[in-house]
Amino acid sequence: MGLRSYIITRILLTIPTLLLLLSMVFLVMRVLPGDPVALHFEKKATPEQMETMRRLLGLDKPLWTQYIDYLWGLVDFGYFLEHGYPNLGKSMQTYEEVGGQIFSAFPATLELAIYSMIIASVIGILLGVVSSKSYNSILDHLIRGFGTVTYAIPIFLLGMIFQLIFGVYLRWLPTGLRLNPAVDPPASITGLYTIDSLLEGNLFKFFESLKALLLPSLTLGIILSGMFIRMARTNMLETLRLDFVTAAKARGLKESTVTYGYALRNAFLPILTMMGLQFAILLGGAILTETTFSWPGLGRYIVDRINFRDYTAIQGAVVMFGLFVTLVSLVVDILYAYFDPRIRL
Amino acid sequence: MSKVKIKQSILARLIPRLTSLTKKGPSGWMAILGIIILSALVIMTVIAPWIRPHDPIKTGVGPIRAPPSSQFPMGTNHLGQDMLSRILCGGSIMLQISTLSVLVCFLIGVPLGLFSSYVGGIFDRACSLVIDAIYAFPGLVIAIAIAAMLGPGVVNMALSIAVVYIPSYFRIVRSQVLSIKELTYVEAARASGAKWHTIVFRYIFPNVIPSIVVVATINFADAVLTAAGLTFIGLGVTKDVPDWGWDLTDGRALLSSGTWWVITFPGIMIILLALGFTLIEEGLSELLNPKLQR
Amino acid sequence: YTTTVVGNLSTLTSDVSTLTGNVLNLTSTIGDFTTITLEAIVSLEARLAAMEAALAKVTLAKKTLVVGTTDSVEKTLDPAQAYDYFGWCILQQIAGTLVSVKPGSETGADFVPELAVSWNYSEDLDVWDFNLRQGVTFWDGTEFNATHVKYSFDRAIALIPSIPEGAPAGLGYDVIINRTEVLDTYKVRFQLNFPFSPFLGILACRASAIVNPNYAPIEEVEYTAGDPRASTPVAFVGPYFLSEWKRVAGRDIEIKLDANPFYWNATGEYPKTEHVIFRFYSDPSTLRLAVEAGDVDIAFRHISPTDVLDLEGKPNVKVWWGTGAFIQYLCFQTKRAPFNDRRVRVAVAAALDRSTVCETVFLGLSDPLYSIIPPGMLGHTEAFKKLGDANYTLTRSLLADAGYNETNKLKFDLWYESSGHYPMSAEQCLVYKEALEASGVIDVTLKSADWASYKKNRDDEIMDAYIYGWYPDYVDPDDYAFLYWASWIHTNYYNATQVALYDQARATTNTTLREELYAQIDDIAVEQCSVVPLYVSSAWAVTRPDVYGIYLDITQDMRYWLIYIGK
Amino acid sequence: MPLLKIGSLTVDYRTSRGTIRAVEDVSFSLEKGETLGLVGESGSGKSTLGLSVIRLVPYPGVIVKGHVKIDGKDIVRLPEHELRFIRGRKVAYIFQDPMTSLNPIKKISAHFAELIRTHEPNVKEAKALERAKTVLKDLGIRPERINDYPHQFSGGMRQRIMIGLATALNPDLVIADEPTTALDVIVQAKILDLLESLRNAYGMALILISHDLSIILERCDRVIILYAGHMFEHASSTELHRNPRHPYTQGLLQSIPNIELADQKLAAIPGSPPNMLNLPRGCRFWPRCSYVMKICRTKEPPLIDIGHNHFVRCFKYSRGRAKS
Amino acid sequence: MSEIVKVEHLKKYFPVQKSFLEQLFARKMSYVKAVDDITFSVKRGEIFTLAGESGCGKTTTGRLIIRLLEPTVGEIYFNGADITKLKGEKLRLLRRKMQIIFQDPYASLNPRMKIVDAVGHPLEIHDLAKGKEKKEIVLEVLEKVGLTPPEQFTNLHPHQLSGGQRQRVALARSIIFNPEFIVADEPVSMIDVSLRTALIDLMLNLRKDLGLTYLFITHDLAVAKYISDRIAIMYLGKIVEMSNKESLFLNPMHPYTQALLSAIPIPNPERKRKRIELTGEVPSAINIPQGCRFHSRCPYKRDECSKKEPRITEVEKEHFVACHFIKS
Ligand SMILES: Nc1ncnc2c1ncn2[C@@H]1O[C@H](COP(=O)(O)OP(=O)(O)OP(=O)(O)O)[C@@H](O)[C@H]1O
Ligand SMILES: Nc1ncnc2c1ncn2[C@@H]1O[C@H](COP(=O)(O)OP(=O)(O)OP(=O)(O)O)[C@@H](O)[C@H]1O
Ligand SMILES: [Mg+2]
Ligand SMILES: [Mg+2]
Repeated sequence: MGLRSYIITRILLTIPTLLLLLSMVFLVMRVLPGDPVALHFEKKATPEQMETMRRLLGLDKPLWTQYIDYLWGLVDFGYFLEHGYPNLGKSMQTYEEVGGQIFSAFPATLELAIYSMIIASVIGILLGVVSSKSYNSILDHLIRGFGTVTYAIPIFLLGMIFQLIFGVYLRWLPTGLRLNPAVDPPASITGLYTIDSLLEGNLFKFFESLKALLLPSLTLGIILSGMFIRMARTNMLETLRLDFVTAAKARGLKESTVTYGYALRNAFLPILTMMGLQFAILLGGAILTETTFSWPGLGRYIVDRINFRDYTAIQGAVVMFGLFVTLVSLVVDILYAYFDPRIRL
Repeated sequence: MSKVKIKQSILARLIPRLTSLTKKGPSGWMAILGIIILSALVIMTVIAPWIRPHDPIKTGVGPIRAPPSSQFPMGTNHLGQDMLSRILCGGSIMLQISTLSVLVCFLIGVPLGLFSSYVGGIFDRACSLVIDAIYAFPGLVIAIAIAAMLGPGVVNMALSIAVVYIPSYFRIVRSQVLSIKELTYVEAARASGAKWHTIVFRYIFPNVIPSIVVVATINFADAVLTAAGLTFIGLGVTKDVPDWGWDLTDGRALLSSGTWWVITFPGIMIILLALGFTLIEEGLSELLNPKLQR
Repeated sequence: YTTTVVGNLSTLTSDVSTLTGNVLNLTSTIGDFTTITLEAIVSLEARLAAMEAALAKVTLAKKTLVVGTTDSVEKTLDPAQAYDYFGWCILQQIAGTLVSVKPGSETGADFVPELAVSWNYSEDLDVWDFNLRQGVTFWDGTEFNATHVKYSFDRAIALIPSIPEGAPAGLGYDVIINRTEVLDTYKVRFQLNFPFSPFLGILACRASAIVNPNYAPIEEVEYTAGDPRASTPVAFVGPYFLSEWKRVAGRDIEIKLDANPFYWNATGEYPKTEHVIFRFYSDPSTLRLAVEAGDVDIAFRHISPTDVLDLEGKPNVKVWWGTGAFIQYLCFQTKRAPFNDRRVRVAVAAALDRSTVCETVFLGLSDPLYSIIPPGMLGHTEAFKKLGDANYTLTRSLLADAGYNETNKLKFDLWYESSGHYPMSAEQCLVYKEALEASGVIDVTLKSADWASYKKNRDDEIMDAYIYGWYPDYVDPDDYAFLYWASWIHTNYYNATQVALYDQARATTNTTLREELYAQIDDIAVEQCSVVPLYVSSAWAVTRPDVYGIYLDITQDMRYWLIYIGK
Repeated sequence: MPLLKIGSLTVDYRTSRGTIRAVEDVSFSLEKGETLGLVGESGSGKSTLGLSVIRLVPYPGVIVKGHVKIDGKDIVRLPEHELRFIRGRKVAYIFQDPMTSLNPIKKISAHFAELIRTHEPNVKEAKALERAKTVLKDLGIRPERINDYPHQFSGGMRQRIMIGLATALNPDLVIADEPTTALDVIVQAKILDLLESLRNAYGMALILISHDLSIILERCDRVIILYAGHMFEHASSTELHRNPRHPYTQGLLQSIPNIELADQKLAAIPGSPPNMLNLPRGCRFWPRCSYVMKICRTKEPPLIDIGHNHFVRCFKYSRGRAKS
Repeated sequence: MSEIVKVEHLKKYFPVQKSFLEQLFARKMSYVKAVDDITFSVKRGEIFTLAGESGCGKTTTGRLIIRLLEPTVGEIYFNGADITKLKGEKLRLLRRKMQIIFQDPYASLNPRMKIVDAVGHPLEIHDLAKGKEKKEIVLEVLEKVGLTPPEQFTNLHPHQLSGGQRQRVALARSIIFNPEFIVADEPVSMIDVSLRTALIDLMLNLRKDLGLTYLFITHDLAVAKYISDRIAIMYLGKIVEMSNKESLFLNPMHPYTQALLSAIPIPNPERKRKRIELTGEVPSAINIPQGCRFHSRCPYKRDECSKKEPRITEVEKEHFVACHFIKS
């Protein structure tokens, strides 16, 4: 089977998963207690007002119609082209388009996720490789210890410590927010401030956004790095024991070639898969990080909206998370197939 | 068998296993360290009612936000509650939540995984599909949504954490069964006419246990951290029970005003509790990794 | 914050090096903000941009107020629709009303001219005439006149059916106002349905802001926050205009106010500060860190009591104290046992310990409240003092009457909200529980729910006892007194006498008489204890030391046009 | 000067369960063009010994004693970076499992190019590939297949590629560690023939490691019998076949079926190989030995030279003189 | 001698695992033809050997006979009765009469069961014995397989045993029901040479003592020659030659058998033989060549070979060969 048909298969296979994911979200949202309409009224409301609201939110329709509308909204490409985001319904709290809200919040989470992922993988792979190379030495124990401890730290605790050290005492970095409000955000092209400011050619903005990004992504990255160190270390250890690594050494190849060109490149494949799986965890961690650092992303959005029982919003955001993770695992699988010639049968 | 006897026999079985861990190098020691930390915390929690100096939820037993002193070795918090007593008693909630969630996961995830993988076919496909879909969600999001749905309380928190973790059990059990199912000794059992439940419970399940233990330990650790996270965003237990999660959340609000002790001690405790489990997991998963054994 | 210079200036061409030199100078003067590495600045354009940005900073630092808050506009800035603290706060900066409360007013009843210069009302308080200010223009050049007033109120009322929970509906415009008449270009009349003395209070609130018909049509109300017709920056006549409003995912991430050059009082040098920028923090601790770190000039709303007291002593910040109008009260579900028994309610009320809550939980930043009307306001009494605090003798005797004693304790659930909608709810209830149980005859179970579930529980009437909070729409006892029997609290309590007294108080401007009437309402409330006032909180703001012009009065308004950073 | 000279080599694995002395006091030397067979049961230390020659004993193994001299250079004491010039270039190693000894994500061409260019940095990539193709052709693999990945080859072909990699640089010594165990007899015969022909063509020395005495006897000039890390017998294959001296060797020879013999009676060696963590005192074979004497249970027998370049580690022959 | 097992036209095709998409678009399924129409019978008391290269279908045949796999086509008779379709309880009863021993002594015992359970569990499965009773039977059987004294072994776990011992335990388990027929799937190929002979001898003794019949599977023709009465050589799922051992080794007829025999190393350095060289690679079991499946490697191949599949015929008495050019 060629790579192309593998990719097609893999994409087709995600369809049932996605459908299931979407349906599950929809169903779960309907059983969440708390009448969103009743919740809407801070102080008082008559039954007529409630009815109006219900109609407004489309909650008067039968469940399956809502379900169809919901699914249709997701695939309505015309709508997407017109608005730049899918039709996820209107927020029950603010009446805004949930799709728009989510698409505006998502880049923040994405940027945080990407940087954390980079930090986590760099720390993880670097330390993991060092650790595996010095197997059973003091250094190895130290690195394992570091990985184990970081995994056990609550994210918000670490975040807080960073805020205190780098924000309050040292005053090096801002304690929160995505960008110093005195600075205009860069024109939105990708929605990722660091990239947009580079595209704009504005280094000042780039450094500003980087400064804001540093603490949150470091927090999340370090917490995650524990798991990454473990993954990298174990896989490296396993790979270093494989025959072809020894065989390569026996052929007199350079140590670095053997470590990086042979062991790491092979160990990287399972690491890649696990990274894909970690993405869901990373996004979960992003919720706490976003709350700690006032990061205007999707995680904070969800927590916000849950308090209002804003079904459509939570539904949309959760779907977005789910889609994103599914997409990531799709990409990971394809990358895997691309890097591993054995998959291309 | 009397209770004492049962206990003795359990101990008699456990102790050699523990001591055998010491012979397995650093990974064994890591696991032992984890077990020691955990035992210490469990013992502390069990005897806390007798050794705590004050009522952990009584406000105003001391001045507000008193720093650690001989009278209040861990200081007091913003309500004048004694931190030492709270630390001593507060592990109970965390342990309850994590144990309960692990139990629930175990009771649902393991049988489901065993059954699904052994039966195979459409049922297996459907189960895997659902589980994979759940797996695609960020765990904390599900936990938050379900915790919000169920309302606060130990059981509800445990349940919401459990939902996140059931897929892990399912997946590990399933993949293990699928590989063990192909092993020769299972085939040998079939050849001697064993029925499928015998095969599953006598031949497959015992060999899946080590992997489950590894998942369970990490589940424990995550349950602790998730519980703290849920409390942090306001979905925790009520305030009238001592809880490290609450102390941590309170401490976070107090930290900036220089009250370091309200966050430090519960922070350390939660880290220790989670660390106990992660150490065991780290140790065991290396010891049990077939690819690293010679 | 360091300025790093890498590279050699002499190798650069002369004009570039002067430029760079400038940048460097700038960066060192405003080092607080920027880190520029020479290496990083690759091209001349980039340098220019960086310099511009740096220059912008220099001006900003003087003419800009950076405000940190944990609030966010809920949905809209349309006065006919907005009904949240922060929405109103922004509206106050950008929209004008006919009258306003004098900054610093103690009772909240000192009204001063705004878009109206003078007013009078009929004896029976149902006809109110206003003479309008002349020479006021909207941003688009439209001259402000009486038609705008009429239009604004007509529109607000017309929108009520389509905005079920909109502000005017909350305030009852449609019930109060019969019609608005244009008497003259600069004279307008409100014909009310019944005598209504707090009318000026209503006119002073943000729901009564005057809108520009060109930008605020009646038909086709879009609910979107960003919709220019609903919340356009040019729709109003206030000291500021909204130069930027960015929301991400239903939450503000950027609000910028710029001085309105057409503000009628611009000659009076208002606003004092040209730009106001809001920064939005997700929780009080981070906000506190921000103000301490100097990231914001003003931190207003939701710095915790602990933090504010801690900050008070610090040299790099200044703490401002003011009167609060936010109150909390305990509600009983009177529909069923045990609280269908008046004696039980009173007994529990008597066992409460307000001062411990105020002292331990709020660290003295709130005061025990013994009437639903907060102190400073007309009609405030100390009625509930009759029952006392932690008055266990009364509690025990009343409960004994009702059949409860040490062995058969009164058992009930005390609910609080757990998602931070009210401050320190959990702590408060813990202390209440302790005080109640100290009576020896009460057994309290604490229960919590997040805000959404809490409101649902309220409506489902499943909570025995629960705490609730209130801050006023307009500063008048009229906006508090009804809480004793407000139907949406779902205590199932109704008392015709109290309602009659309340209506009577509405219909008179005689303050002595009104005071008398509210006192009578309170007396009945003490007897009935359907709702028991608990505390009223103070207000505070934290700023950098050189901020001036803050008035934290009973209105809870932050008037940013009066605030400036001085020398 | 012999090509390879190993003197009292001792290798330990320091495991958490205890120290395993996998190779103990092994000495022998090898001339250019010679073929030496290492035979022993599983765990007897064959691979360890083989890997010691290129100092690649896997973790946690350590060479604790002895020397391994290649062209007079003791590689035990050589700094790591100099080892690279020995490995692959002077001594090549072929591993047991052809399925796992090639990097699955690299093309065969990359394997060759890397090898050649590491040792001969001046050679251009294209030149290296040209050479690789010739090598493949010699091995009977179509040169076009150089751009395939390892998994696209069968086991036998992969082992041939391994051999190609091992011989591409014309090393002086090739160590083949059970090169055919994973393969079928027909392929096995082919691979061994190939090795033999290469050896004849280039005159390199060969150490053939196997647990199958038949193969060794068939293919090697000299044989070393290893048992639990000890060299039990060392002789030329004809000598060993005719005059096996050690009881173990004798037992071994009697337990291999030979298809050429009609009605062969096999004899079993009783007992099982010792636990390496808990070796018996004295001779490590005595619990299984039918000639066991008192001394065997207490003392370790020395390696005894019984003439004709035949060495035995057994007290039965202690009248001969012990080899120092 | 009567036939204990008879196999007729047995086939086993494994569908090739394909991805979802390929299943949708593939015109026809492709199969691994692991066993492709074989017929033979095993006589009571004999040792019948299946030999051949890796992947030729030996194990599959064994597992088919023991009913661990469902045959695609064909019949299996045991003691004259057709057992091809047996199910449920009847099959379970049959299991007491036919047993199997596997190649890998490390994988064929449940690592979590003590020896006493590993060996005795079949008794429990069939409700024949429990507890003490079971233990006694186990002790007896362990003694039989040469694990003496048996008490020493009962409470050990498999990892505490050596490979040879494990294989004895596996043997003990397989004879616990006193079966009539045992499939021994390469029972000694993973065992050290010095231990092999003992195990082989043990199996031969057991045959005598218990009246067993073996279907012996091996790729090692030397071992096959030593142990068996009759031998069948398989190539790509088919039997190419089948005869009693003397005839086979003295007079191998099929070119494949000849090549195989000539490739076997002889433990005698002084004897050099001529080897029959085969060209080409072993074809995969999915793409079996047309005609004679050996023709792609056969040194004697002719046109005919690639067109017509030769049928197995009895060329001499009890000597069957599948080749176009070998006729009686
Ligand atoms: N990495 C290792 N860690 C610990 N012990 C080891 C290691 N490698 C080998 N050993 C031990 O060293 C001894 C010799 O092993 P070695 O691999 O050299 O034997 P071998 O003769 O090559 O066996 P085989 O025929 O199974 O390949 C064995 O007892 C083995 O258990
Ligand atoms: N369960 C299965 N699914 C798919 N293919 C199988 C299965 N079992 C065996 N095969 C294939 O059937 C063919 C014959 O396999 P079998 O195990 O019977 O061979 P064998 O002669 O025993 O080989 P070996 O000597 O390697 O044990 C092989 O190509 C194998 O890949
Ligand atoms: Mg080896
Ligand atoms: Mg097989």
